[in-house]
Amino acid sequence: MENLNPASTIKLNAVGLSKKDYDGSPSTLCKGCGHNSIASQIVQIAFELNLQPHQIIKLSGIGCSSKSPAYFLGMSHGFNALHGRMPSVATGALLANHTLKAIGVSGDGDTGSIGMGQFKHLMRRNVRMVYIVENNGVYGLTKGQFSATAEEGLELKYAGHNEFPPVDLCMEAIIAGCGFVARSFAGDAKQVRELLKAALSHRGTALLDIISPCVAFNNEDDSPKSYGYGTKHEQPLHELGFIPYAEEIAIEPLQPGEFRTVRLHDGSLISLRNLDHDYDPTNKLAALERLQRAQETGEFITGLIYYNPERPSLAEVEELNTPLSRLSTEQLRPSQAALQQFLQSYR
Amino acid sequence: MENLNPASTIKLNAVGLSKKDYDGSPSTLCKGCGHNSIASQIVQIAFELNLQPHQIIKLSGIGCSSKSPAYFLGMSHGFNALHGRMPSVATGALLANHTLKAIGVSGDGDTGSIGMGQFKHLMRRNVRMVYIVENNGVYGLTKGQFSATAEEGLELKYAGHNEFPPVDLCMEAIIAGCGFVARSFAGDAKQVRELLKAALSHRGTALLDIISPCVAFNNEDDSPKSYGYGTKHEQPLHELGFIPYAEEIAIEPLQPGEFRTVRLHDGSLISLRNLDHDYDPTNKLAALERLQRAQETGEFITGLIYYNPERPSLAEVEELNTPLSRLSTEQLRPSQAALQQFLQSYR
Amino acid sequence: MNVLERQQEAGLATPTPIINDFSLVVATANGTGSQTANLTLLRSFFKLGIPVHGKNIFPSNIQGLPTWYHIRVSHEGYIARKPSEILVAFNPATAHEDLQELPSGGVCIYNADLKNLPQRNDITYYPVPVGELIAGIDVPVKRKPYIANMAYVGVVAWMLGVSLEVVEEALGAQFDYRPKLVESNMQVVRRAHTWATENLHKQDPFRLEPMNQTEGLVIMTGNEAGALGAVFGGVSVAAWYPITPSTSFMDALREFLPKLRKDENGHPTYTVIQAEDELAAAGIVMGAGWAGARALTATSGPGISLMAEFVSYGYFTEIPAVIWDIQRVGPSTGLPTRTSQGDVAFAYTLGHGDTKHPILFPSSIEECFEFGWKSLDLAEQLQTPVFVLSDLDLGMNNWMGQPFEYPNQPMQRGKVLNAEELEALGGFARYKDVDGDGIPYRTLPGTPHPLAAYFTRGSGHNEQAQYSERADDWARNMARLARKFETARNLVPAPAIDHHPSAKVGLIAYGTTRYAIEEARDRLASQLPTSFLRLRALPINQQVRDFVAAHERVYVIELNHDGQMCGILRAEMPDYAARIHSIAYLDGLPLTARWVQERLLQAEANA
Amino acid sequence: MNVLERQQEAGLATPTPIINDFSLVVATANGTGSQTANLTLLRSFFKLGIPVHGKNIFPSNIQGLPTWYHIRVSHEGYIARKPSEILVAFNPATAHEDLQELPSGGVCIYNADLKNLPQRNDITYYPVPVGELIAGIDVPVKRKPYIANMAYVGVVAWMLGVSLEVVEEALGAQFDYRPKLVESNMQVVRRAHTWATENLHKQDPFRLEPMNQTEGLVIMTGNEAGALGAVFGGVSVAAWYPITPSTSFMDALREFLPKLRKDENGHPTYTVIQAEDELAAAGIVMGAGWAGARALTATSGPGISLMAEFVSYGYFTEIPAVIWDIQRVGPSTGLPTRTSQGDVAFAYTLGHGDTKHPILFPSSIEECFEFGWKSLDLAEQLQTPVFVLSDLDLGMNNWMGQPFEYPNQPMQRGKVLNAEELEALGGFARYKDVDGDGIPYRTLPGTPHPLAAYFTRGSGHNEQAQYSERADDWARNMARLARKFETARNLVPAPAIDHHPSAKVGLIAYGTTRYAIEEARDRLASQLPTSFLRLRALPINQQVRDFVAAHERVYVIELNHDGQMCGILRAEMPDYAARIHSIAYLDGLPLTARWVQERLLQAEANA
Ligand SMILES: Cc1ncc(C[n+]2csc(CCOP(=O)(O)OP(=O)(O)O)c2C)c(N)n1
Ligand SMILES: Cc1ncc(C[n+]2csc(CCOP(=O)(O)OP(=O)(O)O)c2C)c(N)n1
Ligand code: SF4
Ligand code: SF4
Ligand SMILES: [Mg+2]
Ligand SMILES: [Mg+2]
Repeated sequence: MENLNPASTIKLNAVGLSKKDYDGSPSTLCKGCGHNSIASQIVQIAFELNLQPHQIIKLSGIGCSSKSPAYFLGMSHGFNALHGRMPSVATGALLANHTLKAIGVSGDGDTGSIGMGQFKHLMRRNVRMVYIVENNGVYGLTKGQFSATAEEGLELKYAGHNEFPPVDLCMEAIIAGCGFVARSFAGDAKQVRELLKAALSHRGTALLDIISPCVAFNNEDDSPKSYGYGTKHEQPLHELGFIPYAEEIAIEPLQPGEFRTVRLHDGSLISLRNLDHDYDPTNKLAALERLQRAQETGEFITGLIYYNPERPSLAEVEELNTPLSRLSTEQLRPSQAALQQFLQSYR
Repeated sequence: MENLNPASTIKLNAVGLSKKDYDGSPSTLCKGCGHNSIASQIVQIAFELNLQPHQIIKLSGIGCSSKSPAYFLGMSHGFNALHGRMPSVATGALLANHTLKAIGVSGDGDTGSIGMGQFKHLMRRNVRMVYIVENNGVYGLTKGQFSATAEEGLELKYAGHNEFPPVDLCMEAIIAGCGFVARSFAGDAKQVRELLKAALSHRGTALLDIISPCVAFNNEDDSPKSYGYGTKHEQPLHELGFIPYAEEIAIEPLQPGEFRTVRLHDGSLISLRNLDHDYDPTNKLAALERLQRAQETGEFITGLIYYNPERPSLAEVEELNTPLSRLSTEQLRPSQAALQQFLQSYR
Repeated sequence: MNVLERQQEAGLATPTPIINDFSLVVATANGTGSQTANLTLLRSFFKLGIPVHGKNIFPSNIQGLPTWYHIRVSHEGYIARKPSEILVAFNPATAHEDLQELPSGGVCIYNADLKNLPQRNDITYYPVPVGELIAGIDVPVKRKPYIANMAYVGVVAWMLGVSLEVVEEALGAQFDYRPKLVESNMQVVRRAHTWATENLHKQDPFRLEPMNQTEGLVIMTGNEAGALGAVFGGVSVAAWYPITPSTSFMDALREFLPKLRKDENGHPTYTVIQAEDELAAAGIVMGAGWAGARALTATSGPGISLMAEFVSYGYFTEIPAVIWDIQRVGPSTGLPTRTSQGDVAFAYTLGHGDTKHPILFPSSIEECFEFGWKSLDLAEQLQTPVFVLSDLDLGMNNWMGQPFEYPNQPMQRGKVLNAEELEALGGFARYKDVDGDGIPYRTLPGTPHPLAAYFTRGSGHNEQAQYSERADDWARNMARLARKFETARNLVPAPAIDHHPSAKVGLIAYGTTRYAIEEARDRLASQLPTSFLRLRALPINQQVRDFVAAHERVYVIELNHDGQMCGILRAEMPDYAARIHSIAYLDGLPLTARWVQERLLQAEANA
Repeated sequence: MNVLERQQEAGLATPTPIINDFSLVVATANGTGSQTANLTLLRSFFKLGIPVHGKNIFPSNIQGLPTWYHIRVSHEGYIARKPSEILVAFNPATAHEDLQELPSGGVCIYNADLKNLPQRNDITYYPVPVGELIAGIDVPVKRKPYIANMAYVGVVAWMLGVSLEVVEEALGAQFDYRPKLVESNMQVVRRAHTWATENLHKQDPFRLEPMNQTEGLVIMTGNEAGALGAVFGGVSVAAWYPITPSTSFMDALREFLPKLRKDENGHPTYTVIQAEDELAAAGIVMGAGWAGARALTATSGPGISLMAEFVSYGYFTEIPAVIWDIQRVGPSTGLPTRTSQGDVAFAYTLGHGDTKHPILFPSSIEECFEFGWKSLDLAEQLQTPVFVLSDLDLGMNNWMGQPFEYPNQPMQRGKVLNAEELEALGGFARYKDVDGDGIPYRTLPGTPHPLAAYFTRGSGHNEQAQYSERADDWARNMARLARKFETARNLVPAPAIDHHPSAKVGLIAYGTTRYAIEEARDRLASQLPTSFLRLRALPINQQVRDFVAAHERVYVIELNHDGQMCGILRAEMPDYAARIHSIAYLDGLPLTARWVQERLLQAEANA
């Protein structure tokens, strides 16, 4: 690898890679999209943790969020699967080689709508992987329809009025048996990094539900600051696909217990509350209660909400040893004698 | 209808029907299957509630449980859908005619495995229907594999050892927004009837998770009383499809707060605990907590676990008035003038 | 033939004017909102009475990737895709390549901010000093890049000789004539136009002159037309899951229904549900169709794959349903923003087991509207899922068309028995072929009669809809379903045939490929006269057989890789299969007349 | 020809003995456990050295619905389904109908508890006093109805002259020779046999005499054989969702793997996952194949429908995967416990867009085993999903076969580059056609080399696996995939051809229909000599074209309603399509030789 970085001044990590070595191809997401912020943090922590790119696989479903694996860790194998089906593909890949570290990126539509079933069953099997949901409450790539995580009663220019209660992916994960459930905000780089690092060392599935605002479509109709004057009558403009340039949102890291409201691109506000120092993430009921209360007060609690490393991962349950993908043909094909002997009982 | 019951001594209800009029075709399920008990209770309450058969639709997915709509209410339209897809079909049918009363019967595999996604989204939309899960922890119709609701660690003759935690459909329903969540036991005819009646009058989706033992496959390997001597070595017998005759299990109704263990066909025991008089089903967190504790102590709480009639049903949200299926062609096709006028803006 | 060729032909050094017969392409980046500017140009030309058509070649992202908008004007009325002689180069990322593709004699209007653009001496360059033109225009800074697009509108107007009044009118239509908006945009157009008049010298031959060819026509996208057709077809339950390029079909439906479909008391006579995925959308449509609604869904390839099991169910249980497949390039995710005819074979027999489904193939906005209501009639008449296969090109682009004809027949609800009829008949058998056409009678849930009920199941059933595993019941039922499909042959729209008396060669196509083919036929008229049969539906009827029989060689021209329709026709007409040849190609772009012409001549040369 | 015909022919009044050439059907209710009794009979005949085959016609429920078990013995070795001359009537629900279907001269062995059985004077009746025979046998009362089945075993043994030693040996095999079990069952058999000897007089002509035709053969179901083949093919990840009739394939796999596939330290070299549905099963297989496992799933029609999107993905991203479709009767839920060849056309081009997949068609347990390992080789060689289409008849019934041949070639892992090779090559391009066979090179995740990684996506990509919406990239890639499919033509198993020198008529079939066809060909040998090509795979190779070319008329005989393979062959051989005719039928039962014979003669009469 070193030859990639000739005796230069570039800072290299313990495995001899520079931060650039963890980049992916240039993002084709909108400027200012929260998803881009998350991708940067993944690059950052991979560098800091001295990860070997070839030991990592990146997986995703379909959506803007699901495109982002192409934009980080260019030296790792990537699998951009089908809409809502990342969990099954990840399960298969990690059965074939359970020694790989897997980073999965999905969206709220990809996970909460079409992917609900696979999401729940992945958690149930406790497949060892980091499962990131870049949660913006809309279908970005198909132009802003509500996803299942959109707040009830939300009014959006394109999508209209949302009549249904939001799916809380953290709650879903907890009752499905997930042992690492966290929520964060794409703009809180520090917290995202910390949670990513912790998630990578978890024994099973680690869910990171990261609020990641959509510049293009998650803009409230009645918000004074929404793009293009923001009256309903501007709809045509919007539909004709003008996406103004925006900066990625970056906030000062929240302190434990801190509450803060953050202004999104369109001027609308979201409320974040960091978990207290003394919050005990190992209590399942408490976690559910906390999430339930937050839902009622309309705020997002951030941090590690539930943690339980007890359950074995799927690979452990299946007693996998040598990665199946590395088995020799001798190990894969029993002997001729074995066949003859076996057939005896069928005569 | 009267002509079906010529001036006879047969007892007729307020709509002039005898209990027999609510029967379906003869069951092709195993003798003693819990599903049969539930079908009988549906017939019973339909008679008692003076339901008009033509105002009811019966729906199901695929499985032994899902076959049962054929075995009750023979004078009602029935829809035996695809495996795991009853929720979407019910949604469509009830959008077409929201004045129909819908009784859906599913299984734990049909709902908890392949059907998880549709189940969750049905609850979220709050489609008005009674959703019965005949829960036996196995796939009966495909010969006894574990379903997603099977207890962790369970050992069955055919299915082997279950390594995964059970899906608790009541919890799933509650956090998905369902406003009527109950659990019962097929053998407790009285409670099943009471819950069915209450469910039919609920404003939205009403979930009845009914433990309904499978005579054929849910028999524990190590249980002394399991069929055919019950040693692993008997497997061949079993695999060759011998299903001994069994009686449907019927127990004395549980009293409020009562705890009781019930012996299943194979001699294995399940623990039931009826909710206390003073249990408050309107508290979501309390309900989740109750279910969580029950899971930990390995008992099934029975009764109405969560109740919240606040949320409007899908039909209300969609502001449906005259059933769409009854609209006249005049109401369905705008006038020629309307077309011409509309096209003006496209010149 | 490019400009230079024309000049040589005309034996002229200085260009002879080329009037109302050229193509123009605007190259921008996605998300800059150039659509408004492009549609303003399109509408301006349309208002001049000149046959025009625009194709948007856009990327599968929201911001930043390259987009091309092609506008073709043709006094002869041709609207097939054609390489452009005029380039509006506003995307640095593609400017070089775009420029290379210009034919010599072409024109390049470019954003003056573009650095080191290659210089070609066989084309004309016109700069657009965007910066200075939008300086001081009063719009929020964020919207500057958007308004900037208006600058090229002004320069193009100058170059082609389009009056600003026409442009303003077109702009008005874009913004529902809301003065403030129109003005803020028009301001830039005017400035650019003035600047061009004062600083540029017209050196190119391209000009527009008013005609009267668009009198009374409407301009609309296929998805809008299809949705409008469904509105007049009485759609009452629509369920969908978003997917390009079908999304705008449902957007249109959701926009039109509230305007046109409230009952006397203002209650909606419809409902539109965004499902959690395509399996659910299909299930909702099945449930609704079963219960008596006029139900449809719209999707694209991946959605069709996910609906396979339900479509097999609908075929066998005989439930009316309409499925619009706005085709995009597959397999898999493929090219979600490119056009194709790649789902034909898959949709025709979608589902496991022996299944077959009627398919309608609209080729114009008129047919989108017509099939929009007709498909709902056919679904209820035949009691089966009916597909409408459109494509991205037709669905998402703007097309000229005659004002739509109001449905020329009363709404068909099919064989549905009500309580009175049941009483008179003394009951019914759900799957019995009473009339010999293979189509049975059904009842709707809620019908107040003790004999109305029946049990719908995807498993084997007899005529009474009872569960049956009997071999004879199964065979009888499948035979009836086959009979029903025969009935469908003459119920679905018949092919459109242009029979050339002396042609030895016949062409068969369907959908939007017709435009390139029609243009190619004209070009080949003397050299290679051809007859043309345009399939408007499957299954085929006798006319198709006769057409094939009447020609020595038949070419099936389609926009997919495997020649899917050709395979279907060969299988259905084995006796003529030897004369049926495939001309199939797919790269995501609509066919051009030139390509069709060349491929036909090649094929004939080898014949 | 039935017994009476035979007698007339022989001009005899008293029946001449019919030895080792008849069929026997046992009619019981599901859930009574008669399978043990039936397999005991089957094994007894097998042990006598007589060619034998059993078919279980069972219902889609667990207890109570009618079940028929057909056993055919044939000294000539024919094993196709054939109407039975001997009926064991143990199911009151069907006894009347079953009895009607007996040919005159037939035999009815009936449960003496059966009330008012119709009396026919052209058949022989033997009662079985079940009640008294099992009286006092020491088994739990619950198991009495089960043990009762052993009673007819005893009577059948008496009637056909099968010695009790043979029966006991067969029973032993059923119960892994566990004395207590064998004895409790044998007890009843013996009693019944003794009772029959003492109380019945043999009046029928049917008898069995030992032969040596089953020497060294194995007897097994197709699903067991296929699973065993997969075990020796190195399957390492298997994912599935239960569905009849594929379930027993996975059951066998889960039973065999622990016995045969532990590594030197006793660790499993495999994993089997029960997925939550077929979409997930397909996804798991895709992920596993991508990451370097030998992955397979087994399912049936409905599962194939649900896997459509993933199969389209696998085709386009080029991921190895094996999908066993144990076909049952569709469309929809259809007849889950009846056999069919109804998924052929659907599987061949499964998925939206232009897709095509290799399909293997096993017709015997030998081929199930062979294709079990070969399909895994082909999937990795071709880097694409490969289907194996078996059916319920082959998969769930017991068939005789030669002991399986050990794989005759080393395991094929396809074009996979490791770190050293990458270093030597200085990298690679995932979708580049280096060797001209259309098959690119791939790397596995975890390969320790900076240039090993690539990005797998279902969207448009170039040779470097980078995202691309370019028309040329798309067209080039699709052309390569087509080239790869051409390569597949000669990699998949070639057809088995029996060329009759003077035959004008050729027959084409695949899978289990071969047995009825082979018997029919023999019967027709003089009257209508035919050649026979048995497809073992799609896509077809040159041999198939040559075969069709060599015959005036070719009949494609298949067990589905729409003549699916016929359609495929017509589309692929348009020049010969006119001579390709369809003989297709499906009612859930395997074909009989008589039916094939009659249909062929009919067809030839009209030819
Ligand atoms: C089977 C299928 N249905 C629909 C689509 C269209 N589609 C692409 S992305 C998307 C939604 C993505 O939303 P989300 O997961 O929230 O990602 P985001 O774009 O918001 O980051 C949809 C519906 C598809 N690609 N596949
Ligand atoms: C798409 C599909 N996959 C698989 C099956 C096979 N199948 C039929 S029923 C069933 C499971 C039923 O289990 P459950 O819902 O618990 O019902 P039960 O029989 O236990 O009452 C399965 C897997 C099917 N019919 N369709
Ligand atoms: S549309 Fe929204 S989600 Fe998609 S890239 Fe743009 S900002 Fe991000
Ligand atoms: S198999 Fe089990 S679930 Fe099915 S009918 Fe029998 S007892 Fe009931
Ligand atoms: Mg989203
Ligand atoms: Mg079950």
